Amino acid sequence: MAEQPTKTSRKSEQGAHAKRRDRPPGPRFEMRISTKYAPHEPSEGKPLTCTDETSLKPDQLLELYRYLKLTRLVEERLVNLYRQTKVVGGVFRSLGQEATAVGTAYALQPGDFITPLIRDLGAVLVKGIRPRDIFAQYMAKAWGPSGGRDLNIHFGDMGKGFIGPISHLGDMIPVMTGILIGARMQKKEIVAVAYIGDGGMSTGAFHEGLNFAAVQRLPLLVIAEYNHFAYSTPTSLQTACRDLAEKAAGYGIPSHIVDGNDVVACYEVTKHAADYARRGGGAVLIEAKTYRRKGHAEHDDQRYVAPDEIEWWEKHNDPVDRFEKYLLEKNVAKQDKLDEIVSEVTRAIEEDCAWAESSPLPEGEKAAYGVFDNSIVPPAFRPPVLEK
Amino acid sequence: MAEQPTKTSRKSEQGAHAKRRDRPPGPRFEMRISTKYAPHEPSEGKPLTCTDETSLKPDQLLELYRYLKLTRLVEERLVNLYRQTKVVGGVFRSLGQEATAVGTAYALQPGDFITPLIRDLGAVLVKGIRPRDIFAQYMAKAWGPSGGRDLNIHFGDMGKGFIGPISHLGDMIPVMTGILIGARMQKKEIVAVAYIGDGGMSTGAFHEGLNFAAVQRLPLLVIAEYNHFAYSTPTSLQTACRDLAEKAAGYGIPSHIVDGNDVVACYEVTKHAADYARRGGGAVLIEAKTYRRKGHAEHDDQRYVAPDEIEWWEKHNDPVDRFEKYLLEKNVAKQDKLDEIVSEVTRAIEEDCAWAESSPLPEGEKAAYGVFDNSIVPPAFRPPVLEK
Amino acid sequence: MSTAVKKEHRSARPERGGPATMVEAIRQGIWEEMERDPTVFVIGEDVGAFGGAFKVTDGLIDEFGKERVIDTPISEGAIVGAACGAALMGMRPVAEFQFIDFISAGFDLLTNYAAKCRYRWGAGIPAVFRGPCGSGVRSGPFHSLNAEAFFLNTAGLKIVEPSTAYDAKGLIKAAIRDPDPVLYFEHKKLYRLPRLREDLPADDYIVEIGKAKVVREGRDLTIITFGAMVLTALDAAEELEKEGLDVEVIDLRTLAPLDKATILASVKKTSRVIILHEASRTGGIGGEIAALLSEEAFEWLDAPIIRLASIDTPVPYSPPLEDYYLPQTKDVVSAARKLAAY
Amino acid sequence: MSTAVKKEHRSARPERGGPATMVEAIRQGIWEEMERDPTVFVIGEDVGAFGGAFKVTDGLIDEFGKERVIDTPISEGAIVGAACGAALMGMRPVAEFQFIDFISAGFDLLTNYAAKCRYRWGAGIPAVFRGPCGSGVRSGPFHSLNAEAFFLNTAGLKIVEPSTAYDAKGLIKAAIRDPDPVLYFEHKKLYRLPRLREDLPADDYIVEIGKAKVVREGRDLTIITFGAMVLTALDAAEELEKEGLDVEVIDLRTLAPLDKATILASVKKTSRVIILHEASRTGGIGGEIAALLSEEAFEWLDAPIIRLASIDTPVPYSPPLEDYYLPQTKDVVSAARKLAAY
Ligand SMILES: Cc1ncc(C[n+]2csc(CCOP(=O)(O)OP(=O)(O)O)c2C)c(N)n1
Ligand SMILES: Cc1ncc(C[n+]2csc(CCOP(=O)(O)OP(=O)(O)O)c2C)c(N)n1
Ligand SMILES: [Mg+2]
Ligand SMILES: [Mg+2]
Repeated sequence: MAEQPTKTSRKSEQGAHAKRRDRPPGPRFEMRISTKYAPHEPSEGKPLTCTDETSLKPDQLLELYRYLKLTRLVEERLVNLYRQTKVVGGVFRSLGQEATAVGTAYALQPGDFITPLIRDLGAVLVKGIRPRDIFAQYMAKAWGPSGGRDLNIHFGDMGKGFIGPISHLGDMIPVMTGILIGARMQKKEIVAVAYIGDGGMSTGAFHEGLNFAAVQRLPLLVIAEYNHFAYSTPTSLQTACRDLAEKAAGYGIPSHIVDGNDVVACYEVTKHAADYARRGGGAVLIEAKTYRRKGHAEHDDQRYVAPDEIEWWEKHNDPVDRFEKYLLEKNVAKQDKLDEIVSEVTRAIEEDCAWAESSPLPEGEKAAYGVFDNSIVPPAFRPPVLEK
Repeated sequence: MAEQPTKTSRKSEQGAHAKRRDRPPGPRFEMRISTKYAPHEPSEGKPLTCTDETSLKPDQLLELYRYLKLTRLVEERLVNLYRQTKVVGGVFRSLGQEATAVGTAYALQPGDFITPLIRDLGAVLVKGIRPRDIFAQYMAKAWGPSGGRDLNIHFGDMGKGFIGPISHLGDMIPVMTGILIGARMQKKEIVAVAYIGDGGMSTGAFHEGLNFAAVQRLPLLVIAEYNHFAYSTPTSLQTACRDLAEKAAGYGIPSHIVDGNDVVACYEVTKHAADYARRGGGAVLIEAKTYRRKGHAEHDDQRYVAPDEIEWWEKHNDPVDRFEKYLLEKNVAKQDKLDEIVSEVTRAIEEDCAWAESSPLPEGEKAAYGVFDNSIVPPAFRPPVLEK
Repeated sequence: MSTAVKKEHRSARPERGGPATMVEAIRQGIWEEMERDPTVFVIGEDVGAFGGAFKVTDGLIDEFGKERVIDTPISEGAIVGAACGAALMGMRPVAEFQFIDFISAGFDLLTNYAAKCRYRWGAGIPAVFRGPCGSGVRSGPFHSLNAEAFFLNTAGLKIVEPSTAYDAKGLIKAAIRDPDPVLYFEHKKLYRLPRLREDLPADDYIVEIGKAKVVREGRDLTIITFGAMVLTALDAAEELEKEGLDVEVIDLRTLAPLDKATILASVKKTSRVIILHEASRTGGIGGEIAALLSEEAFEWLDAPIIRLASIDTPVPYSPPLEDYYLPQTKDVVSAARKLAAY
Repeated sequence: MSTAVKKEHRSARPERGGPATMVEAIRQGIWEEMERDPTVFVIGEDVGAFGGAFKVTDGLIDEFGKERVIDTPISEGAIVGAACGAALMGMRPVAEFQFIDFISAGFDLLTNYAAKCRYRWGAGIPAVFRGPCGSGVRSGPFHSLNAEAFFLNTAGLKIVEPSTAYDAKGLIKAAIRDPDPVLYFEHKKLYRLPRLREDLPADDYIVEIGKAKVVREGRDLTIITFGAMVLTALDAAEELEKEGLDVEVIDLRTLAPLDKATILASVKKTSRVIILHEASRTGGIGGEIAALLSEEAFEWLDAPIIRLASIDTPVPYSPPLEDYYLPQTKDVVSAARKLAAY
């Protein structure tokens, strides 16, 4: 891995033609892929836990645990609400891949920005968005951050460094590039993290956005979530690459492969990449290997999934189980401490959920406000000429 | 270079998670870039010619020479017509990069398809489009292949395997992918060549099209022309890669770097890649290193070019000069034979140009025909209600 | 591909004709065309093993194989471009957008390549671009689009949108056989609506592109509409009938090119007209229709031309907001009542 | 970057005011706004060292540096997206499309991200998206677009198009200061047209977005138009004056939102109206205006509403074809004459 930022442009070895002009920096023909935290084979009999190499303090580890649990339990609560038909749209789970969102986002500083995918609820929570906002959004309530105008995590909070996505996959990559262009002019030393799926990387917007960020050496971290599916489509029909990390080569940036179900590894890799980016190294691609255990959304029958696959991942490679084992083995906490955290989280969720449920739905006329600054649009169904 | 098509999917070395699913083929972390025909330093005193390693027969070499000259002289004639204000739009030169278009296209078989860029006139001519069609197009004449509706090489001839581009860069890559999808269903064993610039590779359409072709293992050859500029923009502002060939890694396909000013090398590399693709290997990226000696179009003042750069390329690295030296040195032909070819080409051009000049402009009303099959649109400026 | 390992699942060939919902009717149509003509193929995201997000293409991959039912990467540009390329080769692609909202990512290739190819050099692009459109199902700003107005100003594209199962089947077949690019919009609210379930003929038939249909005759007032709003218009007409108002309802079916003859004949008869559509009012297709009428039926009009449509905002998610956004039956009734009295 | 090696070239700061063509007026406007407000910056293809394909941004990079004058890769999606992101951070990007035809590659992000952000969660996108539009200069199907109709049905986008140097400067400044996304279309035929050269005030001024202008008063007939067609309308009006016909000409200047008040006032006065635009007729902005009039000025109309526009084809390249494609002064004169006699 050649990861030190090289600000000076390198001498060409390519003949007189090339010498005629400056060349962009970067070594020739070398894939700068780090696999230090890549997934590894569970050894016989010894179940997977998390990586040993970490600078995280016990308090931080427990905070990570809290966010993992929070993510899973908020989603379970959402499924509950969905079954009660209180959720208006669909519910999209990150079951089995929570560590990626939580671990990567936890490595950021307060001024840093993220733009998550629907399956990165964990990152949204780490950035300080409250479960109550999520519940209110899903239930299309007036008190939700979009006032019922948009769904799930489709909103934003500039103060918290959270930019919600739109549905159109890939589009947020250029938007985050723009966030960093703005920050650069404002002399803010922040990094931005954009999450993208194995599917979303096939979009033109992804390509244009990451390429532009790379050329401008902007501190954009792209977290590519290899969760084996895009809706029903296997990754082998999205890309002929074996690893998503290989795509970094086409943008002249380094990449990492990380075990996306190891929350500590996700943290470490992102911390490392964020430091590099913040120092002026430019964009980095991080591929997190994980697995989507639920269907695309709650209604999906997963008919396209191999028979025992989900069970394998549930049994042997659940990110929460792995981290729990790790915390206990490493003596970071005893079981009762973990239980206490879970109770606290559960209580908090119930409180927030109750708050959200108590919110009214928005009033219909509110739909007319705010397309433009201070605008109100006239009701299209009440033609003025007939109202006279 | 690992270039044998591997149809069987490879065993993963990546742990239980990966084993759970099939993986696409391709080695891990290896850039499959061949540099066998890459540009090399001219040794002291010895000027550049062309590569020695070729299977081309003398006749073929002379045909190549003819196409090189034809390309250059047709363009010079176009500049002439432009100065006489007979060309209606702009003139875009390939001066100094003719070998790329000619050499690559020459490696194809009759049923194969190309889609050129504006600077790939040479490829268009090799595919059998006559100079008269080009002249008529530039002069917006009725006898031109688009009847004056579109400009320069913006037309097509399915029988000749020529699909003209549209202006929107990148868009032709997915179109060629579709050509190959069609051919596959028709059991045609053809390859398709799409030309793209260092600039055009930044488009989302390029990414989507090549990625799709790679996933489908379609025999698409992408010729990436590194000619140092996209309009005024240096390649270093298009990509953070040093070589465009590096982008192949992100699509899981092999690539080549070729000296784009060595017409023989361009032929050999393309031949090799076309064989590979036709055998089922899938898409290949070929980067041709060349240099755009003229401005983007005739009106461009090239203010952004380093002072002595153009002169260097003209003097030391002109593709026609190089090939001429080669033919003479290798005794493929004597100077008088070459002169004879040039006279023949010049005569042919004059004939075609005269033909095109003799064509009328189209009649205005012809504009109304053929938006749809057999359609005529009514004149929008003659409202029926007023005509009564 | 995960074909080897996927759970046992195989959808049966649909009946030829018989009782069908709209989604079944479209599937029948595609299926029959694929049987009839080996150049017809399907391409899009999740259209194969999964059968499409709305199951329109369910079962096709088992019958026709993955060369003719192509699961693509998430690349709407590539889907459109590849459909165009294959069409140039003489194939007849039926390309799916998972939601019509994602057509925006294929907009460039649709308006520049597909629409202009024949005009520029005579090369027709016989491709169909289809997908679920429409609001009213609580899907928020990015899964509720009515996209027709994006394309009306680009010569070279035909646009259809059925409102019945019969028309859905007839129009998809006509679109597939058409020598030019056709955008085929399917209102997702109608896909499985029991009200639309009807008996389809077993024989091969098409519904001609470019022909509107008078779905309810009336003397007093014309409502020109299409898609899911046809039901709204019919409901309104029924209510107005009780008040003695005799409303004619036109289902456009084809949005480009418009069936001027049918539209003008109706308005010349009733002299009062409401144009009703689901997209936002400003810049919607209603403007085009109003312009047509205000030019060519001017002498026959007894009252202003009324456009009823959604308000000029994105499509909001929350039910009260979306209900306010969309024109409701009561809005149509009220406007028609006042227009009749004008 | 090749700054270090490029040929010596530095464009001087433009005057504040003084005689200016349209292209100079736009440059003045951007330059002054960049001086006034450090959040204003320019982004696009070849806008830096080269000063833009039409030299609109010439000299800016020398003055403001490459952090505020950003040469991008050929990535219209990234240009739009990055402008949106920067705008969210409080910046005021002025993004250029090299030709407005390439806006189709930014269509997705414009209609889905830029347009909907404020409505969805209150985050305004104060960005300007500008570029050369228009036909009549023999540029063929892909460099002649008039793109306004693509965007009229998407709530959240403002659209302006000036026809004078004064308005060009005033509108670009207003667009930059606007808290919402503004599409700013510049007709390339007008950039350097000597006829449009005029003395601009030295003082800071804006032309308010949303305000049309009566550029010629008349009693008999109104021509509603904008962009390069304003000149065609004025030429026609002059010719018609000789025949005793007194034509009013409205330059819309803002295409979204329309200035209904000015439009309605004029038509209520003259009772006869021609809508004239350069894009193809079907699906063009003319429909929206006709719809407005046929609803809200119905009682005042003495004749059908006439739309004059280009024919419904791509823009052909060859002069006779393009001349046939575009509405000419003589077509306007002839239609106006007949309309007045109607
Ligand atoms: C441009 C675009 N096309 C299609 C869709 C429809 N769609 C929504 S999610 C999805 C699959 C996404 O897969 P991936 O990117 O791998 O993310 P994951 O769901 O696995 O997290 C698709 C096709 C979309 N949202 N955007
Ligand atoms: C999508 C798109 N954006 C912008 C343009 C305008 N444009 C025409 S040629 C050109 C530069 C092309 O550079 P490159 O791809 O390197 O090709 P070259 O001219 O060097 O052969 C640009 C920006 C375009 N044609 N298409
Ligand atoms: Mg995925
Ligand atoms: Mg180039």
